[in-house]
Amino acid sequence: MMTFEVTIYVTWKNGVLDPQGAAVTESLHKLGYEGVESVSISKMMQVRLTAEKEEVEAQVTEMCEKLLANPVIEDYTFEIEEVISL
Amino acid sequence: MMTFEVTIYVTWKNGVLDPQGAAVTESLHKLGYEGVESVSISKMMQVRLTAEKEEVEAQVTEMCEKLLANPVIEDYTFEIEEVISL
Amino acid sequence: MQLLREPSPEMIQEQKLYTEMGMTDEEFDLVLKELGRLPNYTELGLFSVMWSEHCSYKNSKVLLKKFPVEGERVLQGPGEGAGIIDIDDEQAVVFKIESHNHPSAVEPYEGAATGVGGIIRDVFSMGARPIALMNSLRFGELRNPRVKYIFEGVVAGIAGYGNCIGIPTVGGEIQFDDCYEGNPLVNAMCVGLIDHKDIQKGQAKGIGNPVLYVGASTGRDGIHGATFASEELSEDSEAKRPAVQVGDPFMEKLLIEACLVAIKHPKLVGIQDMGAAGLTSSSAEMASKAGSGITMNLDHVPQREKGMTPYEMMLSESQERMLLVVEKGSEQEFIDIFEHWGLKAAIVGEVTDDHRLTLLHNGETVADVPVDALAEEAPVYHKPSKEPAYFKEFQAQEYRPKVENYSETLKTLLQQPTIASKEWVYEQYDHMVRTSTVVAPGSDAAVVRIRGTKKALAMTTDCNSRFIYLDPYEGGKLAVAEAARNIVASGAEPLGLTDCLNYGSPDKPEIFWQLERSTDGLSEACRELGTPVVGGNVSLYNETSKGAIYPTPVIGMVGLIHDTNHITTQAVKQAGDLVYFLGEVTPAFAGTELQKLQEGRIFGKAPVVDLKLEKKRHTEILDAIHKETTASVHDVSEGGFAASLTEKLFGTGLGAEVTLPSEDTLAASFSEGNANYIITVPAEKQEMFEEIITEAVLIGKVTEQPTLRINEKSGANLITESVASLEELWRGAIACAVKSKG
Amino acid sequence: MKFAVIMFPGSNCDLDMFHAIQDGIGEEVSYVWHNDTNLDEYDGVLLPGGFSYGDYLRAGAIAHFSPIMEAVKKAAAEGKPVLGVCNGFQVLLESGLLPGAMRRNENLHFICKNAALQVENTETMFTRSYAPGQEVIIPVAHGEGNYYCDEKTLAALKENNQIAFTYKQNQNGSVADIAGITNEAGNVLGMMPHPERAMETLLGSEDGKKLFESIVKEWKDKHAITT
Ligand SMILES: Nc1ncnc2c1ncn2[C@@H]1O[C@H](COP(=O)(O)OP(=O)(O)O)[C@@H](O)[C@H]1O
Ligand SMILES: [Mg+2]
Repeated sequence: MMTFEVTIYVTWKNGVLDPQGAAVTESLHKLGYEGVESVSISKMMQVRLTAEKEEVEAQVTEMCEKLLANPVIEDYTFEIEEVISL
Repeated sequence: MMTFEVTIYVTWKNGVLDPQGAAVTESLHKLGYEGVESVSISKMMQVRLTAEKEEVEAQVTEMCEKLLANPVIEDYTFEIEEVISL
Repeated sequence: MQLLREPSPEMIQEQKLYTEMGMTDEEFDLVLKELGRLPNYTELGLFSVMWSEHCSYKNSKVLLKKFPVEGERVLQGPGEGAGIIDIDDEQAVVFKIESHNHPSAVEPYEGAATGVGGIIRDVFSMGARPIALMNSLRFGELRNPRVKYIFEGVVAGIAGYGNCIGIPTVGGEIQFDDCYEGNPLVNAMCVGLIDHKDIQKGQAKGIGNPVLYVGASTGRDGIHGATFASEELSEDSEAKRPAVQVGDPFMEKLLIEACLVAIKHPKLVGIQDMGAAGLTSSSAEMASKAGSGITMNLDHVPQREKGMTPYEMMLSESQERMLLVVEKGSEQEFIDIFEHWGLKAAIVGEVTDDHRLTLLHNGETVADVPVDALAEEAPVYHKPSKEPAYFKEFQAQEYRPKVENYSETLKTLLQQPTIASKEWVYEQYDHMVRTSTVVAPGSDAAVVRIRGTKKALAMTTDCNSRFIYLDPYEGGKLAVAEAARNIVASGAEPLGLTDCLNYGSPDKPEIFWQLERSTDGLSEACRELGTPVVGGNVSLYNETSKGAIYPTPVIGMVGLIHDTNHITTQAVKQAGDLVYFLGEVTPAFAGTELQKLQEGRIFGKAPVVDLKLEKKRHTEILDAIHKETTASVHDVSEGGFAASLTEKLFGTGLGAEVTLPSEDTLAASFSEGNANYIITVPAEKQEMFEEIITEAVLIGKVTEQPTLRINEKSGANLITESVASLEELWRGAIACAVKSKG
Repeated sequence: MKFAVIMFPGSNCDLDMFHAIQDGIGEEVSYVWHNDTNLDEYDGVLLPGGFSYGDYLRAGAIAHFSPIMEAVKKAAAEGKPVLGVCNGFQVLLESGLLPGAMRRNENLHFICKNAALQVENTETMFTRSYAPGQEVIIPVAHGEGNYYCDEKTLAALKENNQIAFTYKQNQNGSVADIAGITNEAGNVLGMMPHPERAMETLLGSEDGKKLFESIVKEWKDKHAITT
């Protein structure tokens, strides 16, 4: 068993309008940042977990599919890092 | 003027309560992922903007301070990438 | 570890480190006397928060003593989490208002949200089911981008917490004025319902009884929040990160449900929320009130972060926590109740007979102080008071605005954010959940029915701080009178009130004078109108480098409606109804919206309230309502008669044609501050109504055609406007101001 | 007819739903805690509004793993009426009992007000007491009611007559003004507006009553035939 630090990015699926991104773009324009073309706001999750090395990836994929992302509107990607304990 | 793709990460300052992370951790435990020690959920923003190269960094910092993050409870970091138009 | 990080008692004394915690030399000497030795760092922390203005009321106690706190129906006056007033049938209403001004200035969303969370805990810790939320807000002018940011954040925060927890936010009030620019006011009020037999007290009785900690775990957030609330806002307030907490309304929802179950358990001895000064104030106060002591082992306190020191744990203001004392042997039964709701409960200590708060950590005694010294023996100050120069000047000034175009003036007034529709705000509040909100935001007082009875409660928050600034005494009277007018207009008998005293720094004699004079006015009005003060809150040091806010004693008043058939709203009901004016037309323009508009500032002599007349009006209006002779009642407030009459038409699809009741057209249209009402009466009730309110003057009719027509006394037409176009201006003003650039 | 009102941690319209049934239409009703696993004794299942699990992550996402949800799915499969209002609708979407997903309202604000709805389909067991094309006033109160589905799904919803209610004025950005949809079989309805808040004229509208009456009527008709 080892400990991992997993970073999961949950982003909007192509074609799904992100209302928050749209609103933030507008606010930035109002503040005078006219160079801003678009803003898309998504979630970043940092998960610390202990598991067998061979199983981490499968486990994280499963968590994403089941709970962390909604496949109707969201995509996900992740990075796994091993935590070296001292 | 050039176009940039900026990725901004807005995370909770140390010690600030993250009830969302706590709720998700507990839910993952209930789903049987007992190896999960902690989950912290933060925001990732992808901003596409056109600006003078020398000014991007200052502009993004300003946007973060003014609108995208609240320095009282949040920290932010960002990465800037140039968009090479074809 | 912790010894390395914390200064020794000797260092504290030599380097006067207590001043960094907001303590004076004299106060430190008092601590020495109480303890008979030097305090360690943790002990000093306990004293500094408990003796802060926020917890000890050291600067305001002398003023609060003046309030009438008793009445036939009062079951619990000031001194507990919230006041309680009897509403018959073994039921009672529980309510309190509290400020969260300074946190909201630096983190508007969480500041406002946790303010709501805190006041809800005060109410359910009394054993009551919270049934409604109200608020009172003050901001700078909406043209300033920082103000907009704070305004939007505060509203979203109030909505975010209240909506999630499922308590309807049924009303409130908002005013905009430059003096609040850097120091907004966020006062939240909660109203609850209780059966007499369930009333709880925050007491730690019964030697050997266990002390239970329930709810969220303790983190390093909000340390010194109480002292933060008792200081002026400065540039580096924003750097004080830990003073702002993040709320978890979901946790609080579970906490309410679990606590309301626990409260029915016969073995519950006492319960109190952990508000300002967290574990310190809840434990010290519970012990002090019961004449007992408490020993706590801090190792058992649920902790969110590693390596927390006793100082940090005791001063943390993490939200959503409660302290319970239960009968020995029953602890598991309580733990089970909380576990059912997914909450943790931990036994952290026990009740002792030594009148001391003793804290253990890692096997050592880290604090040992007398509870009464913390809770009751805080120093009390009577600060010097001095009449400010402006007051004398104002008393001598006569002011009369010039109005050429009445229609244009009316339109401009309707678009002032203070008068304009607050729909943009209250649409964000779930004001309907619990399906008992009969009168939603938008009328004079909100009305919530009591399911299973014919009764309903009316509630309002009010304070026109401009009048209080001009003349704290008269303005103070007016604040109470105005709240009562709103309650009465909704068909309710005023029961009592809670107040939140928001002022600048009491260290300035001119500000202390404002406090003194206005609390005199408030007290006088409470006495005359029969509305005792059953609780409240004080927020001082509301200042920035630009100066103090207007003195703003917000009144939260509750009234009882015996029969839901008597619920009355401000909106006109049907064409053909008669329009009556009740009141006096006297030119009173100092402190009006019109003065602010024309002069850019307010000055002059404030209107004077005749409390005897005020009371008489209340009785008559209630009589007329109870005899079912009225269709709508509205008091004349900001914007004067013209604006108030127009408001009565909005949303109804109807119009009105009236003739002003006085030759002084200007005063009849726009003066403010008098005990004036506009009442509509169905034609067939005319005779009955006129018998009850003999002074009411018939001034016109509600019309099918949606047009507002106001004629001068001479008969000449003064204003003719389509109601729809006025309504559009009024409805859109705030959204428009928020969206506009800059 | 006997209804179950499911309570998740954080549900807050459970009380309103309960009274809508008990006082509004005078049928039997009980609360069922999310940790329970059996709904066999009930004829209809109601998922109330609120903020289950604080709406953390996504509204309804965590609640759909509650033990009771298996029983809800079973009830749905057996053809019992299952109604999810507001957060209940979000739970039904997350659990896959209804197609699509919710996003935050277009203006990012929570919206609470009376809304005019169009009854699009009066053939369902939830809407049969309404007149075809009837306009009704039912309050909305949500921050995440911006319904989304892809074009294919939308076409299928239309094709199968699954759109039960639409907004007369779009409140939140929802695709095709959708306020409420049913499953293909027609016995699961999810809607953002709150019919349980529209049961009494004292509170402004009783247009929600017919929805609950429809359910009971359908059940009584069926019951009369089978027994
Ligand atoms: N302005 C006031 N008017 C009347 N009572 C007040 C006022 N301010 C505070 N009180 C009363 O003093 C007591 C202590 O208040 P507070 O410290 O806010 O209590 P807590 O924080 O425990 O809720 C309460 O009973 C409160 O009602
Ligand atoms: Mg309190």
